[in-house]
Amino acid sequence: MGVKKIVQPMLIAVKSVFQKPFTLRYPEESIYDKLPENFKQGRHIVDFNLCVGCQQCARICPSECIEMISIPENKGGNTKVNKPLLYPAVSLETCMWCNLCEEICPTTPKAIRFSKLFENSNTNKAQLVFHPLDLDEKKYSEVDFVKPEEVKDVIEGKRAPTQKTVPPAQPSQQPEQPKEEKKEDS
Amino acid sequence: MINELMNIVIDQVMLLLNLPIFLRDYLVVIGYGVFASLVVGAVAYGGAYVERKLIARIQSRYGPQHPGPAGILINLADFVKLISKEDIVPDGADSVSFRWAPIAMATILFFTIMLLPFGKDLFAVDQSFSLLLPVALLSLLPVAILLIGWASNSKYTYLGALRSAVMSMSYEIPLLLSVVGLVILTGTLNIVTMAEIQDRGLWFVLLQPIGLLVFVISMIATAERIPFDMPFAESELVAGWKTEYSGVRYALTFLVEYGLVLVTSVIVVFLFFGGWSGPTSLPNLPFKIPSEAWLFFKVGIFVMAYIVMRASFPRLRADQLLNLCWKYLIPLGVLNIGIAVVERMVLWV
Amino acid sequence: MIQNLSIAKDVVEELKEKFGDVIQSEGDVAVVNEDFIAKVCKYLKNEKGFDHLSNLSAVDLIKQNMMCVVYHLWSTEKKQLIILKAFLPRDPTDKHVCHEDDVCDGVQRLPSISKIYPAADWHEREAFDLFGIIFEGHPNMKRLLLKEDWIGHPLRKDDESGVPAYQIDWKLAMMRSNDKFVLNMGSINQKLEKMKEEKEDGK
Amino acid sequence: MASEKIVELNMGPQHPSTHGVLRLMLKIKGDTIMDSTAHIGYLHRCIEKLHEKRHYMWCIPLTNRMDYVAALHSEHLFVQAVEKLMNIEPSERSQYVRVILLELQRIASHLVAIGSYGLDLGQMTTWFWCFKEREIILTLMEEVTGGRLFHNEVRLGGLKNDLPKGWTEKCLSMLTYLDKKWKDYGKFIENELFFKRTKGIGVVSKKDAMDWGMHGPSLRGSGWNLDVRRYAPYSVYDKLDFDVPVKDEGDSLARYRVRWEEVVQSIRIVRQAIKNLPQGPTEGLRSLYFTKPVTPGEVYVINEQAKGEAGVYLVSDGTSKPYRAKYKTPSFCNTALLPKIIVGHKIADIVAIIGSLDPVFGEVDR
Repeated sequence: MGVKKIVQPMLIAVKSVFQKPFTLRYPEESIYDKLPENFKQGRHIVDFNLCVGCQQCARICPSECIEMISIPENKGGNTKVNKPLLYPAVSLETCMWCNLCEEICPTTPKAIRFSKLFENSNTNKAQLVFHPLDLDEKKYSEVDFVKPEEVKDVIEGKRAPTQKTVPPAQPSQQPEQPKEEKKEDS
Repeated sequence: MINELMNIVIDQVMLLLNLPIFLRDYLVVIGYGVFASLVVGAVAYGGAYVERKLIARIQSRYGPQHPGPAGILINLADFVKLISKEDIVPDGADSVSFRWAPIAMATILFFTIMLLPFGKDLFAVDQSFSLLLPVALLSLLPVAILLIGWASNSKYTYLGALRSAVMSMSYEIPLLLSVVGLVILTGTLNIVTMAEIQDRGLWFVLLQPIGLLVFVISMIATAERIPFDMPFAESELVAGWKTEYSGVRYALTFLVEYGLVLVTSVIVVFLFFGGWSGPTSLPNLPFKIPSEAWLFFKVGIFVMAYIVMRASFPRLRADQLLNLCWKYLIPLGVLNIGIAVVERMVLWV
Repeated sequence: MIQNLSIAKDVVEELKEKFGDVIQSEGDVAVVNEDFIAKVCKYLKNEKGFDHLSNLSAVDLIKQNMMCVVYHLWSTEKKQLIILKAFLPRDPTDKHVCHEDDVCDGVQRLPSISKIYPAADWHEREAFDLFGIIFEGHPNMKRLLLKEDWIGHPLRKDDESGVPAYQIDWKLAMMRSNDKFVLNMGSINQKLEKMKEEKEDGK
Repeated sequence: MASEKIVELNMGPQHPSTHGVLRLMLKIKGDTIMDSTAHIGYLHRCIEKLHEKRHYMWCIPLTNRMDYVAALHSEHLFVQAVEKLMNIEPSERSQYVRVILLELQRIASHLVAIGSYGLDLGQMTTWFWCFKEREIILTLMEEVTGGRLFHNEVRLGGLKNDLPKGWTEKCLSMLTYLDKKWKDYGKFIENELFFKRTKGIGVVSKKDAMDWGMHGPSLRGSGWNLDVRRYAPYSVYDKLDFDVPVKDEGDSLARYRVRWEEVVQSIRIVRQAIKNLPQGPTEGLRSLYFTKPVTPGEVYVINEQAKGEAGVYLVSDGTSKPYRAKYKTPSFCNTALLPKIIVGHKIADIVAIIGSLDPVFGEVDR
């Protein structure tokens, strides 16, 4: 029995005690600044002045989770919609983040982009489907994240954990004309 | 100094309840038993916490953080959680033996703790056979494990218990052979006199290195720690003989595991590393070092060795341990007895 | 650069002389009559040294009402590839029973090569499971991937047993007012449902 | 006598060490295994049927879901088949960037294999150390492709996005760090008890390995010097020099050692690829995006994936959707021979053998 082969692993194990641990303590240390700027696994962003309503993103999506919703002029409450067009609504239930929609979008900079908000889990399925007005970049600042310094009172229960969903634009937001025919494959 | 404290307390109790004199020795034993179990409970608690933190740091992660300042209260939180958990008894299980076996194991463990001395004059029982009893009691545990394995009526526990029984047959013999080597050297079966001999003369580890090797290997097998934790092999048998347990009984099995680690390290320190012997006052130290401090220092080293071993070794197969014991440890044990006889003749004649 | 696997054209010629008109060559692919597949594979493996079965795939040519089993054999010393094809006409008369109350219309059977290439064992079972092609002489000709009582063979072009599992109901979601949701998880087998209903009515 | 009775034990499909959803029906007598059958299909998503229903562009994210531990390999395989079908030569720089990303993905896959191998044998620390190094590689890949596990990066004739600025320096510094650490981990894992658990366990002779259809590092552990990057070179592998580790013992230890050395070779490859990385465009052809028909015909392409030689037999009938795409995956063949190897071993050895074959069940069930 080679004694060297027994003692050596224990020495290597003890040596690694003195190195700095690797784990990132997620709720305490914030992760958003460590994400690479090319990070594309977050929730979609729809840019209303760039989007031309060309439906390319809805046609290319493999899991058919983008639907074009028509929004009449300046109906968007606090987000000014200046042209009555079709805008993409995204359902995060079946989206697999293949980023084909962003790649195919003809506008530069892209009208449909990805934010860094990857905490999209939710208790209510209906809230996983986002109306275009909820996908506006200005809305994301209102998303109630838990800042690193607030984590302490989340643990003590003084504050609710991250409130994931954005409050709906207007509860009375009804789609104007019913969907005529289901989009079939071209 | 703990001894004087205990005597004062016992005298007060005697006066208070004006009990007859002859009850005093029983009170001493009970007092010492309570003290020993408190000490072991505290050390097991501390040992479990240090184990989690040290293994975490070896694996370059942080280990428990939240309960308490640096996760100090993690074991208390675990204990409370386990107590609040529902105590499931599988329907096919033989409920009497299923419920009582872990309690039996815990009593065996605390009984062995009672017999072990914890300091120069800190011991409950000073019998001439005080080394034989702990070793014998430790070999009772696999019987309880077999009972659990059969009683919880599931294939995995059955296999785990079988392994534990087979293993216990193979590591008991080298354990005793190495102890016989020491008995020949010292002539007594009493741990306390052994420690005093080592206190005066040199430690037995220099005289009996082979005995130490044999004893350490079979000791790890007794405590069922990583290189030999086949009965609990989570990667094959889900959780071995503990699979069906939940709630308080699962906490008991954990207590037994850490208690075994502690008990076996104390026995090794007494047999080979001279118990409480150590320079009582270092040159630049103002106060006198109590003998218990030395004992806990050495036991701490052994517990650390257990932890590092747990982090850096895979687990062996059951039959590999068997042929390791039968083919290597028993011949070494017999050789060790030969050496002991020669040393006895040369040194003490 | 694009990977070009050198095809063993000379071996195809040798096969032609040895086995006569059983083998036609279509481009650099050897089309073998389905009954001689085992003999050709044994000859290729033992004499010609094609010891590595790289791929065994089945294709459903619905337009010609045929199925085709394609063998890619690779020889490790000569670093050459040979492609064998066996075309199996579909004949609905040759029924085979997958499950006690399911009879599927079969395909021309062909000998199994799992004795020669043991690696082909699971490939053939998968071809049977998803296409319904039966390899005679296979030790364990049962379904490999799907559960035993699955009706039909999903990879056939005319088999639409798997219904897309989950449709997003946009209108309902858009209103976000009521929480009722119709949700069917997992791919539903329409034939299986019909079978079960008939059984209930029959009872 | 109790030990004569043959006990039936059901291992899986939900079991801590079957590397995924595999159900092994074991007939055991005492601790040794007399006979076993493997049941697979628990992760079967019928990817090949989905291929027939989607345009070529949509199939690329699908192939990621097969071997989810080394997702870029199957993606590269599918796009190479389409490139060979339409006779499109990808640009020089994109081939080098593809090789860099493929080799990084191979290192990450081997780290998972070796890490969970140590975990199966009871050595928790190897698992944490290997996944720690893998974390660094995943963030590097994330900076290029935007995703940690599923990349959707390879396009027809090029790539989606090129290497960002300063990426190559980060990659080189990571490689030097990993090279030094990997020697330490090798010494740490190969201790005396590891030898006892893996030497002489699950021995597969050279002839059996080829007959039963073993693939990848396991095949090279039984003495075959077969690596697709050598005997059927594709992309720029013929311009890079690296050697193929081969061991002859054919037991679990040999398979582990082949995997361990392949990480060292992959580090060498990535360094060479970064050194002579040419400049130039990497933009892929946009023709494939929508309903552009692909030239009819059939093609067979093989690639050296992390788990072994994988091939795709692609039949196209001229429309914009593949007519038939049959994937031959290495883990499928390795799992087929698992019941044959474990007969006669102990229960604890199954874990060592499965770990040394390193199957991923997304790839087995497709």
